[in-house]
Amino acid sequence: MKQYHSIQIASNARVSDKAYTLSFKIPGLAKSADPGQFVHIRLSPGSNHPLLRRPFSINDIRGDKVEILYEVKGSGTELLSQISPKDTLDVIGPLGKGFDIDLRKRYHLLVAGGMGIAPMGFLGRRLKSLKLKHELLYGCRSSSELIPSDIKICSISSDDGSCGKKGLVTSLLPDKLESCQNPVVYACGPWPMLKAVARICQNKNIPCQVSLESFMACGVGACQGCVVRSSDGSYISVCDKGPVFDSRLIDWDQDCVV
Amino acid sequence: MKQYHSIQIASNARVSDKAYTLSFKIPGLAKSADPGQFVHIRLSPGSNHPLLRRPFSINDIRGDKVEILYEVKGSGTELLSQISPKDTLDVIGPLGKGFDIDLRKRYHLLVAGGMGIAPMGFLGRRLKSLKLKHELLYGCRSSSELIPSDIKICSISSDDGSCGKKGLVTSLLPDKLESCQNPVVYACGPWPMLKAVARICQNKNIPCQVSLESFMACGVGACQGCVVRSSDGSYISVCDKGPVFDSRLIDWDQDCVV
Amino acid sequence: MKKLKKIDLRVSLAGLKLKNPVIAASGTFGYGTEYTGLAEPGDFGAVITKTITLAPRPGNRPPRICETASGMLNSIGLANVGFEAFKNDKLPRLVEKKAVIIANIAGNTIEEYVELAKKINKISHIPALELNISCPNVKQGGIAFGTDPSSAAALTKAVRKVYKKTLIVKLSPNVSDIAAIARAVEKAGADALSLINTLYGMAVDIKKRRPVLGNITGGLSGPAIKPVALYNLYKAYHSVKIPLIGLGGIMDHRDALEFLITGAVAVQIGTANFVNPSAAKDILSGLAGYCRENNITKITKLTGILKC
Amino acid sequence: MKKLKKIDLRVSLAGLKLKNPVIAASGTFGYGTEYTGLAEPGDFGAVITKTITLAPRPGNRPPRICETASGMLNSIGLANVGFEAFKNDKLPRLVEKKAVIIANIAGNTIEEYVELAKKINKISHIPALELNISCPNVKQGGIAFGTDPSSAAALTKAVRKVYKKTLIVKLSPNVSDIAAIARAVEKAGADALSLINTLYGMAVDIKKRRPVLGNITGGLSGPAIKPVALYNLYKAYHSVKIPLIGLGGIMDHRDALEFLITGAVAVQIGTANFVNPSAAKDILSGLAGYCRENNITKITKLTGILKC
Ligand SMILES: Cc1cc2nc3c(=O)[nH]c(=O)nc-3n(C[C@H](O)[C@H](O)[C@H](O)COP(=O)(O)OP(=O)(O)OC[C@H]3O[C@@H](n4cnc5c(N)ncnc54)[C@H](O)[C@@H]3O)c2cc1C
Ligand SMILES: Cc1cc2nc3c(=O)[nH]c(=O)nc-3n(C[C@H](O)[C@H](O)[C@H](O)COP(=O)(O)OP(=O)(O)OC[C@H]3O[C@@H](n4cnc5c(N)ncnc54)[C@H](O)[C@@H]3O)c2cc1C
Ligand SMILES: Cc1cc2nc3c(=O)[nH]c(=O)nc-3n(C[C@H](O)[C@H](O)[C@H](O)COP(=O)(O)O)c2cc1C
Ligand SMILES: Cc1cc2nc3c(=O)[nH]c(=O)nc-3n(C[C@H](O)[C@H](O)[C@H](O)COP(=O)(O)O)c2cc1C
Ligand code: FES
Ligand code: FES
Repeated sequence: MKQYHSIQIASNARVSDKAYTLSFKIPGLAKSADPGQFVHIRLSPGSNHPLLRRPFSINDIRGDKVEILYEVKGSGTELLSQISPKDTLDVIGPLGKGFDIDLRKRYHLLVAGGMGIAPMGFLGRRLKSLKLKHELLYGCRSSSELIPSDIKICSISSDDGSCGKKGLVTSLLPDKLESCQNPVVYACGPWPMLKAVARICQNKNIPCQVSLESFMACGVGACQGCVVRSSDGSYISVCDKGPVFDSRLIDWDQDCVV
Repeated sequence: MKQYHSIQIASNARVSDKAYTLSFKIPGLAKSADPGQFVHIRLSPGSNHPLLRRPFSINDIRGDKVEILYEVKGSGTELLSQISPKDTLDVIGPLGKGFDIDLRKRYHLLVAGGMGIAPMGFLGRRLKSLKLKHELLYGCRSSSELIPSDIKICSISSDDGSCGKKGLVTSLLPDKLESCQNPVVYACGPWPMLKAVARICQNKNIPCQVSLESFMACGVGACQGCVVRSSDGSYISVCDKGPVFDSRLIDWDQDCVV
Repeated sequence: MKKLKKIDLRVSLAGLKLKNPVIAASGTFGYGTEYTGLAEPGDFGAVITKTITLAPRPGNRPPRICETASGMLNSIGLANVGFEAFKNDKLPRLVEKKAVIIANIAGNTIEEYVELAKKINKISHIPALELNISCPNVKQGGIAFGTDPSSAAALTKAVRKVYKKTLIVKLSPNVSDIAAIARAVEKAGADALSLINTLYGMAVDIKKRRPVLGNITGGLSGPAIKPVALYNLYKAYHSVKIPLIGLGGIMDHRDALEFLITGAVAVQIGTANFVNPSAAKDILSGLAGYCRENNITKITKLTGILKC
Repeated sequence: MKKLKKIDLRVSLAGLKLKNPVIAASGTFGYGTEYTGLAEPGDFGAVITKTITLAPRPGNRPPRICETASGMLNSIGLANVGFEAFKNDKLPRLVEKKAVIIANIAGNTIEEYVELAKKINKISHIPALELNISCPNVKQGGIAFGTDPSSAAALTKAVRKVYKKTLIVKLSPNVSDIAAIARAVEKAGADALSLINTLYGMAVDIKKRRPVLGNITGGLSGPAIKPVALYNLYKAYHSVKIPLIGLGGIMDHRDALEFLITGAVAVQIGTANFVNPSAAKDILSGLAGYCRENNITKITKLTGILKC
């Protein structure tokens, strides 16, 4: 990991109702990052508003450009959405432990809910380059929040039925898992969705990796601020031990942290 | 006085090395303001950075447009300099007690040091419309900081001699005062300059009004945060009892407040 | 469109009835008339006056204010016109505005507080008193009444004896154990508590190598102190039964909601008046909106609903 | 161009010699190796470890952090690996980095502090100890050691007896009279003081109507508390003679200068490490620049030059 000061923004464009992609050129970061890892961004270098960095998954790497996909949630992402190519950011990355791609698996199923699509672009591209069979199961609230993706989509669901099947993405999962051999699941999305995905996979004894969110301060494992409870009752820091975990490592009975 | 929310900026342009003029349309304010009064501006409505408003003299009124002239000093004015016509401000005004124009005086001498030029545009225009003879004595650090003015200039001085006479503007004052009849002096500028102007005028028994600066919170006389010591030893609030005072009212032996 | 339901914003502080829970904090709304054109006393549920002392006080040497990160320092030094001028010059103009007036007072000794409280007690237009107990107590060697439970209690008790209307005591956050002070003051007869006053603070001008404030140190207010204010409110709420008025860094209705939910019956707006004189109005409409969205018909239902 | 003069940045804390006055604050730089690639222990004059306790501590339930106006709340709850794992797993990796290591410790009782201090005293790689005295003293009924002068003194005295190297005591700002605590701790044998630790604070999620932190309350740090930190430093500086280490909200070299000028010999960087891991390096070059511009050849000349 490295800190990159004064990174010029290459582009910052709206891709759906509330989501934007932002890209910047950092050759060193582009070369060393793995799918599932994240960048920790200081949104207004030189000012302390907001004070803390914000973590974002790496959505894709294109050449020496790093791309993130983000949703406007609060004041920090609101500010980010207004940033223009003449502005600069301060970026730390790549951080955390990404997806652990098991080359022996025959079918790699990506399950994304809402902004959980963010790390999937990069993961899909990596699986493609490794020539591993993969598909995306993608759920969103409504078609207006659907974010275009390069990955081969096997099914889409939406809460309001405006695109794909009406309902939760997790309702599509059991059938999908039945229909394929020796699968592995990589999931990212809201806590309740991850919890459901983890339960389904654990019941079927299918390996499942989840990408978690948490409030973060340092992003490097120093402050112990971002912990979640693990299945053995101890606390593990999401920023350095994750954000991607084997789903069996997590205590799914705790309250969602964010 | 009134609070004007969401005021669209009409223009924000650089006029010298560090100074800018900013204008916005507020018909009500334009109509009711007097020279020497100020506006109290919330620089980022909706955010609390910076927290407090910043006071600026009204530099000029053109139709229903209000213009201020400001110098980048710290983080607030830095932010202001980057504001573009699509942004909005929250403006309170007109505030304070402006210059008290004595119609019986034959010669109205405006003395400005540095950014002290700010209220003079408006004062000059008012004197002109009142058909009162007036001239400007204008001192600056260097020609690069000289701000163009509509008022008839009688002399210019600069610290480095790059324009007008080398030296302080106050060195030009005694001769000027000798050469005119029944004058009144209106001064704005740094504390040491005002102190010198006040002393010269008081020695010659010439009426002198000074526009003072002070840190301000409320801007309306409620908090007592902006006081200076008056010649009778009591404290007077600059925002509502001033910012323009009869120079004899001020205790010139106190430290400069800002 | 559905007709907007009317939200009941009235609150009661130990018998003192207010039309809404947003109160102007002492020292930030002058004597109630300075903001004319920008904000009116009637915008608030009540207006608390600048701290009044027996004799007029010139206040501290300038500079008296300074901006800090999300906050401000002030060292006004209780500058005020003194009781007589307040009563004769300031009060009549405020009374005309028909707002609920709460007088805030301070003294150097218990005797001074008592004398002032007696005088305020006689003024029919003033239904409540707020004791500022955060100023140095000269007799006790410079330790403020507000930081020692037994001094705070003794002061409250003495004032309680002579003051017959609603008695509010305003607590300082510069203590280790706010609960102890709150309990002592409650037991001594306070009807309600306001918390918090400013935190001690300081700023240095590195060019001049001098304190920014003429008085060297001052009181910190504004958004920076909101977490500290909420902490103190939370602790007090779990220690006493009398109603609490929360303040410290409230800028908008979301901030106000944090205080109500934590246990405040009403809130005070201080620094926000400087930043946005229409803060009270904005907060009230924001509170009404929140109630509407959440099907809450009376604002009092929000007090202390924090789930822990 | 004139050749840049070399500025002497060395400082000494009661015999403990540091190559520069910028120290990593406890709890914000982990065990010294987590920032590898971003910041190195050697960037600092010294590195203070996360608070170590005798037994490992899991810490508080999440969420543990939350951003506030110009600050952050944390309720980590002294999560740490415990002394044994610290000594065996963490320390060796930190020692390799060749930085000055200061161990920060806490206990529930004086006995626990003493036992830990004895163990730390034996470790040759650790030349100094910082006592975190802001945790609850169970024996005294839940009152923190850091908020009562006599408890703070008793603790310091007991540790002083067994600890032979540089003993630093870290003070809490959650007190009315920091000078009394500072004097008590000095008299009890502390070599230096660090101030301040975090302020008590809280935040509420108005949607969930719950405290944001799993632990309900937490400690406030960051720029918001800088005025409070400077105030406490100023008071302590005029109360004791031992060297002071200032901290609380230092983000850049201008902040650091405020502390040095007010009376600090050295400063600690806490929250700033999260925001900008190169803060220490940036601050050091900023300090050197300031010295150069002001013809100051030794950084120690700045300490306490505040003109009041
Ligand atoms: C490893 C990781 C990867 C992430 N990847 C993405 C991504 O690719 N795209 C995306 O849109 N979002 C992502 N997030 C979430 C993103 O970090 C938050 O939405 C963002 O920080 C919100 O900032 P804000 O200032 O707009 O919101 P705020 O106004 O601060 O708060 C809104 C909400 O954002 C969350 N949040 C606030 N601060 C933090 C913080 N320091 N750390 C984590 N969460 C916080 C909280 O849930 C909070 O309630 C990721 C989070 C993590 C931990
Ligand atoms: C009545 C009045 C009229 C003024 N008119 C003008 C004008 O026409 N043009 C102009 O350029 N400047 C004017 N000023 C000064 C102007 O207000 C300050 O330069 C400005 O507030 C600096 O803000 P900042 O955030 O950039 O500086 P900061 O970084 O906050 O501080 C830089 C310096 O600005 C001054 N300052 C900061 N805050 C305040 C405050 N709330 N009130 C007063 N001074 C402050 C202090 O001297 C401070 O040292 C006027 C001031 C007053 C009181
Ligand atoms: C400029 C100023 C003057 C104040 N004067 C007084 C006062 O006279 N009496 C008092 O009890 N509190 C006084 N206060 C404290 C406020 O009433 C309030 O307790 C404090 O500012 C915290 O609230 P806030 O963050 O909303 O401002 C003053 C505060 C400020 C900023
Ligand atoms: C996440 C976090 C964890 C902390 N942990 C400790 C700790 O274990 N021991 C301690 O003495 N101080 C701890 N502190 C307090 C800091 O060392 C420091 O005193 C405080 O944060 C103020 O400095 P700052 O504003 O520069 O952060 C912690 C602070 C933070 C933000
Ligand atoms: S954010 Fe600091 S340990 Fe994870
Ligand atoms: S700024 Fe409040 S009285 Fe002048």
